[in-house]
Amino acid sequence: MTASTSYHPAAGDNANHLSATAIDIPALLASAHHPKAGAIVLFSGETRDNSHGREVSYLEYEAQETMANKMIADILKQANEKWQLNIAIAVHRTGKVAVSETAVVVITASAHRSEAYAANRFIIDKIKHEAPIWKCEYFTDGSKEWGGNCNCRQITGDASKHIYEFEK
Amino acid sequence: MTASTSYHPAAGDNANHLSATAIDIPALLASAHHPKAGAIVLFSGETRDNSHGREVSYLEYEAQETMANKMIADILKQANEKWQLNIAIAVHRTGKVAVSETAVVVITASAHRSEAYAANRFIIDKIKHEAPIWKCEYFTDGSKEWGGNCNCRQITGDASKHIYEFEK
Amino acid sequence: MQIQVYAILKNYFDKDFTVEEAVNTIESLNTILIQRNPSAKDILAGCRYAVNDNFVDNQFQLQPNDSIHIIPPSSGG
Amino acid sequence: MQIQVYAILKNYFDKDFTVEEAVNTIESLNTILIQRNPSAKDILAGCRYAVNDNFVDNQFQLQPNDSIHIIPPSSGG
Repeated sequence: MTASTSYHPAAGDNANHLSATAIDIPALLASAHHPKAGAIVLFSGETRDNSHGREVSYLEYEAQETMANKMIADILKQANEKWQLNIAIAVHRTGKVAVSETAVVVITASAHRSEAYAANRFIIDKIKHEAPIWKCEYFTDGSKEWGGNCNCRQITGDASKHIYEFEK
Repeated sequence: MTASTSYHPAAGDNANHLSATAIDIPALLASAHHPKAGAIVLFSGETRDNSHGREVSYLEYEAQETMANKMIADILKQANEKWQLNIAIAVHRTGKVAVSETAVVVITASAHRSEAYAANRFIIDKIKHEAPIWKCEYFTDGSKEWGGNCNCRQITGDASKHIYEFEK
Repeated sequence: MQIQVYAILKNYFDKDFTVEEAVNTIESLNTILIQRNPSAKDILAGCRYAVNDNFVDNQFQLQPNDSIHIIPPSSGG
Repeated sequence: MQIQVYAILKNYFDKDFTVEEAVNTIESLNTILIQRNPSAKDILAGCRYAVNDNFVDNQFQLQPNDSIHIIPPSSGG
């Protein structure tokens, strides 16, 4: 997984940004060092033990995989063009993700830290709003719920227009 | 190092925030999971192979250790009070740090991602401006230079007043 | 015409199913789906349609062999 | 009085050294240090003094056994 999940501007993006098994964060991080990069920022989105006041047992993620993969690759490309990153990596889980396990990881590396932070935030916000990936929450009381949808359309009136946190 | 570098609000801070040997990032990250935390952000500041157009061989960090340790602990405490973090970890290297090695790591965990990003940025900016830690750059041409000083005093007129990047 | 739905839409339709009626546009397909399950109307209004892995608008002209995916709002991360 | 300096100040003074002259304040200590090495004047102007691990101002009253650290601007990270 290590080499194939990074975005290397010169090589284009043939990476697989979805993983049906646990994401190996130390391996990804080890692959993110770069002699021109003074700053690496890693974001790990993890399952919380609670949601809307209810006790969560685990999450399960579903994706339209070909579209999600292509869209994440495109988001990394946009980030790279905007901030000239040395490294941009993103992997999202599918399937069952237990409490405290990683559902999504984003790693960015750049010469200075402002760019690495900004690009990281841009990538995760875009993935969360745009990529066709869905979370189903399984609660300890046995119930389940498809949840936490992006509802920007109610504000923007257009399903392809989002209000990104990084713009706030 | 793992347990002793985190800031646990309940326990106070008896951690050692300086390390004379390589920082074990996977171990720190493994210690940063928390069932109430949906977001973990990690920043790793690493030695670049160049500085001001010159080729860097390695860096060497010196610290006034008792003060630096106390100040980093205090910065983590401030961040925790401001953002109610689940985890706040910071470790800065002393001694020789090779290209692509980590000089400083900051890890923050919180329920939602905005707080983890903001707190992480706050902590690293504060450490860089305030903690009595100094970098000496060793260049491949054999020369060396104490460098990259915080020069906020030239703007603020007060050595204890800084212009932090997170405020910009 | 082969339809595939995801996430919350699976509470309203089979994951994969076929529409045999002649439909020319996404709009007419949407009408048929609401006829099949009127309770899905509000949910469908928040979804986007993709044909051959590209998002399309309501006036998109469908071919009989198109593979159509109905994409609810994202809830990844 | 025991003085310890760091980083770039080591280009101007020994890392550890003693000031035998009677000095009451940081300000008078600073004057003595500039006399010892006039080329350190500008550098010292950008530094802060710490006594027993706390930053102090120029008027701080020194005791003969105080341990004094001279702290250049940070360049960590």
